[in-house]
Amino acid sequence: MMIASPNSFTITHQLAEHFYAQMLLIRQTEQQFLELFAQGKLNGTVHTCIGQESSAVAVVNAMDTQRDIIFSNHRAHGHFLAYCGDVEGLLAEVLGREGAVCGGIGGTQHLHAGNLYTNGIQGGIAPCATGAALAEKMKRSGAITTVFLGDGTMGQGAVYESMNIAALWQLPILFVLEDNGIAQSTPKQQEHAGDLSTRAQTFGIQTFTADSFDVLALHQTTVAAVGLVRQQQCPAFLVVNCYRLGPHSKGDDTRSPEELAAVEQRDPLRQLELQIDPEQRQLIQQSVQQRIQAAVQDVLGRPFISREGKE
Amino acid sequence: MMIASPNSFTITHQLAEHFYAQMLLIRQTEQQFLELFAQGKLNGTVHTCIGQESSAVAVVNAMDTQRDIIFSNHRAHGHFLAYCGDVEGLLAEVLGREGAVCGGIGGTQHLHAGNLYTNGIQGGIAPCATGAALAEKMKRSGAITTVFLGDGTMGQGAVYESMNIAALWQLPILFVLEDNGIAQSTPKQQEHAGDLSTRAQTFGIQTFTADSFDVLALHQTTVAAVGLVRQQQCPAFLVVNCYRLGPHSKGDDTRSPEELAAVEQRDPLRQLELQIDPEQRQLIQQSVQQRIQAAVQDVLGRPFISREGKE
Amino acid sequence: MSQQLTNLESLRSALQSAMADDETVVVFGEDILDPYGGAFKVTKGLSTAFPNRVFTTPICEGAIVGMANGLALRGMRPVAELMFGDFITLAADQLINHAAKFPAMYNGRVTLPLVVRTPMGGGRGYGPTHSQSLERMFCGVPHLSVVAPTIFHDAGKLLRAAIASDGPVVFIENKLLYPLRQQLHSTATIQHDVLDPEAEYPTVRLRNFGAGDSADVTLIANGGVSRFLPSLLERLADEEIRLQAVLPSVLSPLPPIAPLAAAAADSGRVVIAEEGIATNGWGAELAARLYESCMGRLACPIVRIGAMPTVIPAAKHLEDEILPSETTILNAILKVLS
Amino acid sequence: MSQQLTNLESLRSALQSAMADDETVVVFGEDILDPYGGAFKVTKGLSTAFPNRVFTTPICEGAIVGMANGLALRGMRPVAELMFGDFITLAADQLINHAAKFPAMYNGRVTLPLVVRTPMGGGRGYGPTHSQSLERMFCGVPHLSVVAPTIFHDAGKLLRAAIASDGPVVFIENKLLYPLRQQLHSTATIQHDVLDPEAEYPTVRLRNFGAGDSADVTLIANGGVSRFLPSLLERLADEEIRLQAVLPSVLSPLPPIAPLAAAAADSGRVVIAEEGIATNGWGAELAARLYESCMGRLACPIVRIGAMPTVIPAAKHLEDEILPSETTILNAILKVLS
Ligand SMILES: Cc1ncc(C[n+]2csc(CCOP(=O)(O)OP(=O)(O)O)c2C)c(N)n1
Ligand SMILES: Cc1ncc(C[n+]2csc(CCOP(=O)(O)OP(=O)(O)O)c2C)c(N)n1
Ligand SMILES: [Mg+2]
Ligand SMILES: [Mg+2]
Repeated sequence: MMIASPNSFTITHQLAEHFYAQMLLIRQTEQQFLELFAQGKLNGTVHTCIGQESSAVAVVNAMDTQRDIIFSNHRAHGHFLAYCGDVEGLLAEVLGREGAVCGGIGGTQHLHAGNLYTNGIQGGIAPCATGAALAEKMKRSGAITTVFLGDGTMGQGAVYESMNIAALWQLPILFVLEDNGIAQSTPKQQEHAGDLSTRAQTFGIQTFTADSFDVLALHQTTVAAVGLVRQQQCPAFLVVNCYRLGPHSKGDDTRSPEELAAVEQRDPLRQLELQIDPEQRQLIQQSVQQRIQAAVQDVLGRPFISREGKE
Repeated sequence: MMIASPNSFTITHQLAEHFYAQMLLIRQTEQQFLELFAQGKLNGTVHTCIGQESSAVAVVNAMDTQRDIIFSNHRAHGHFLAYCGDVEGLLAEVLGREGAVCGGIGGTQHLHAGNLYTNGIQGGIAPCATGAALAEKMKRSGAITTVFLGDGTMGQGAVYESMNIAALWQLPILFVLEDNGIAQSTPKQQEHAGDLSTRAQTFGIQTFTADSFDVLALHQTTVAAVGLVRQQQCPAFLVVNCYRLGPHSKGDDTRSPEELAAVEQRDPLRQLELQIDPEQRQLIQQSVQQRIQAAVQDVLGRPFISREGKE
Repeated sequence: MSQQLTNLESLRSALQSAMADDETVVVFGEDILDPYGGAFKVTKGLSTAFPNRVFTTPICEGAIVGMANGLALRGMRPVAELMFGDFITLAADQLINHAAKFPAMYNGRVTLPLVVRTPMGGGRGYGPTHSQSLERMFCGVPHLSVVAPTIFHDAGKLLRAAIASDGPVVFIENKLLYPLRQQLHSTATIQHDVLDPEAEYPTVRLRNFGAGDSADVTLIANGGVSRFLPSLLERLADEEIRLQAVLPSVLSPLPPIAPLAAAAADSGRVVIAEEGIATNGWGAELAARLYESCMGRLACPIVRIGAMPTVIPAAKHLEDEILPSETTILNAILKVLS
Repeated sequence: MSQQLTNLESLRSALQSAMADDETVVVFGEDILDPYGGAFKVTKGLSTAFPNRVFTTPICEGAIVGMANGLALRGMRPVAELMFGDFITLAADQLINHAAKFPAMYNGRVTLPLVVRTPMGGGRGYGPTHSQSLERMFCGVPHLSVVAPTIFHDAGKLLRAAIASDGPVVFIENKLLYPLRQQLHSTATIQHDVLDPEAEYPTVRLRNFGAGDSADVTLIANGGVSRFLPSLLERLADEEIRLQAVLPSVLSPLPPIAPLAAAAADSGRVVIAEEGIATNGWGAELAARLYESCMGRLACPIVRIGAMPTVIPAAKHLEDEILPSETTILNAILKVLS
């Protein structure tokens, strides 16, 4: 919508900067996670979306974050930060400190803020999101629901059960497939027969595809998809071709150096950087860096969260 | 294969009679079940395939019953009888008498004989059949696996998980969709978005469609599908449009009289009857009737099966 | 006293009134639209009365409960029906890793008012995959309740309580109880009272003897096996055996143990009966807790009665041998008395 | 004595040898191909050694076990890996309504030699959906076995036994045991013996005292909590508390109760420990059976130890409060002694 407005040039410009700031925030927050992990300050696991930030930013910014709903998965930091920007709450969550968005219970894979819900069971969120879309349709809230799925997750039957229902009942839900071509260690070709971007066709669900390399174009495609879902009160399927620059979680990358070098070339953040006025860019970089440093310092200074008062 | 042989006319003729005999056997056996049920001699439930016998007969006769494998569901009497013809074993099973194929434990929905396996959980047999197909491929037995699914069952995610794997690994499995347009009480349009016959396309699985009204044509289509599966060692999807003339199980039909009258017009058995020489027809009818009457008498005379010796 | 409702009527009218009272209540399931009204007819009439809030679904038990989870997260009060309790295995992930997880793992910042209703139990010759009592799988799952009426409970009231609850509830309906009339009052022989009338899911006590006496035997039972009790209580009264039957309506988490333990200790002889398999069943936890609480006050080991640990045969006469009956419970009672 | 293998090495070499010995053994799971070799690396090396019999699957736990069922029905011996035990909920239907049903409902005319291996347990900060011990859901399912090695069992041998078995087995591997060395022999302090050396899935007994004496306390435990035992046995030996630990390797069906009851009665004081939630857990059935068998021979109630009945938090320090530890077991031991 913004894109199509009269001053589209300036606005595109502003949008690019806005996106850049968000993507950088996500990137650097996740890099902090990896660092904190290396320092032994963070336990468990983190699945970073390094390289895929543009998908989070393009999609979430096409939504109406005041009312719309997001379901996401194990790789949700980007969606979370694009949605609410709460770096401190997220940091506190993964570090188990006071102020954690889910009291340190959920941790990286089980996040909740506002209308955003994530879970660590691949595929299980698809029917939940479908139900949420039905709820909003029944309430006539005008809200739509977006659910983020990975290419590997398209192996789960729950996804097809959900698509069938969403199409049958014409529910306002956007299925977003973040297709990074890999699931943990397994390339897409070893997980799937046929072309994933055709998976929604049999249900009569309209499909949009775009590449995360160009965040602005992706955003534009998403705006169209979201518009369809909201106006027609029907499902849509958005396939985002994207690139996982880092390991699945931590240090478990078995891809060849050549493969890694190839995906490295597809970093949407570096690509977007080129489009931002250098002065602006530096300002943004400084501000993001300060924000994150302050957040880390703040959160690391907080006491560990306690279970007191919990049953 | 038979169809394409030199004396195709006579052989088609013989085939028609053979099919007619099998279809009639299935029809009358199931009618016996309903009668025995009405007489209170049969407990529980029976799902008859009355009107759909041609699907069982056409498909099973296209298989190599010496080695091929069948998985089926709640509506399996037709598949069972076309496969092994064991009227007595089946009768004994549903009546709980000595000689029951599954010791009276399985009952109508849980049958096993030779390489045929049925279960009463909709969708659950799809991955089992996929595994069986893999087993035979690994053993290089040349056997293919056929799995019968209903239109309603296409709502289950397990079906899509299975199709994906079958196509990914190129397994010799024929998914047969017996599309009678209804699931228990619910018409297909209230269960499914889009066109069911396109459901396998996204996996790159070749799809065949035919109507059960013409058993010979359906058989021919199945022979082609089976040939593909066996020769190419790959999955195929066969959509059989068919008509459930009776209730879902017993007396639970809520379809309108008009609807019932319309499906009544699509009885493949009556249709086939017209193609059989009247004299031959009478001979077949008599022999089937005698067979079933003798079987019923035999089985009703047997003692109830006992649990002795079972843990 | 007016004629009591059947279990089925009670449940059906509870759904009706719940939908009438609260427009966030939505109902889902396979084949539940009129005129069919569901395989067991509990939802009959609902779709006519509330056409926009009753949904017949495709056959996909996982997604049925998953959708209900999404609705519940977004402020609705979904009531999902699984046609047969045996199919709850297909919804296990949505119940355990979603419904029971969301509120707790989001640190209490969401509620999840979900009811999954489903008929369990055998006795109808439906065979191995349509006759089980699988509620035991969900007993002990934290943040999930398992509720099961007996014929001595107001089933509809329990269902209303489940719908009003802010957490997920698996609501077990025994198939053979549907047509039976609820017995909510005392009769000439049977004293009916409620141990904890204020509880969300109360525990009923039945006695075939006067208030002053103490029991010879305590039977703790749930759900479907309650249908044997009217006859059993009468029969034992004739033989002057004082039986008290304690019937919790919530199977998990167990109701407070003290009143159950008091009842157990009162007689010192205890039988636990359920229709599901007793091994690792509902009664295993109950027995362990009773032993803990009644140390030294039990005259003999608790006898647990349930289905034999095998599949449930389709043939009726074989099925009868596998499932608990009035006779197996009676024999257990006689055993603890001897 | 040669250095013992780690649990992981033992399991891995068992898979290797099972595949080498029997070409009907096939292995499935997510991400199990080399060089990755599976999330927990148990299958590492297998796909290199047996490229045609090791399959990496799409993400679809239901179909993984379903396929395995089909393979097993057709004469293969599938070993399926579920990446995390928490995902076994997605395979519940295939395990309960298919694997455990086929042989019995077909009246014994098919076998179903299936093994589903999966790592359970917490302690790694993986959070609510990657840390549970859900084996309790499958305990008591007829015709299904649940097997779980401790560090005092030869894990690989147990796995070979499971693979050799003609019925379905859920094989539980505790994540924290993987890197630990198996302790299959006695040490200066710890007497290690096997109660039933001939059993398919034997029960180990550990004692921190000499053969002539009887125990002060009997601890019956399984799987992951076994890692606390070396230290606990030593510590109690120092305090001159005679502890005997009895460790079944088959959780369901329970091994014969007599030897366990004898051990329990020997000390009269019993603690049961498991990593899963104790309520309705493995220990509930075990406790109920022990009470039945040891009527009048227990000095005090059995104490059951397990995870607290809530979700398992991601934050390590919170997780530590929820899961059983050496301290909670020690405290339980001290409690039954007091
Ligand atoms: C039901 C389930 N199975 C397996 C896993 C383990 N797992 C976590 S992420 C992942 C790969 C997911 O791949 P994809 O969907 O492509 O998402 P990506 O990681 O590439 O973002 C797997 C197998 C899980 N979390 N849930
Ligand atoms: C998992 C599961 N859900 C529901 C049922 C109950 N049920 C039995 S048959 C049936 C309808 C099946 O319809 P369809 O697949 O079209 O087969 P048809 O009965 O028409 O042959 C239903 C809902 C079941 N047996 N299993
Ligand atoms: Mg991926
Ligand atoms: Mg149908």
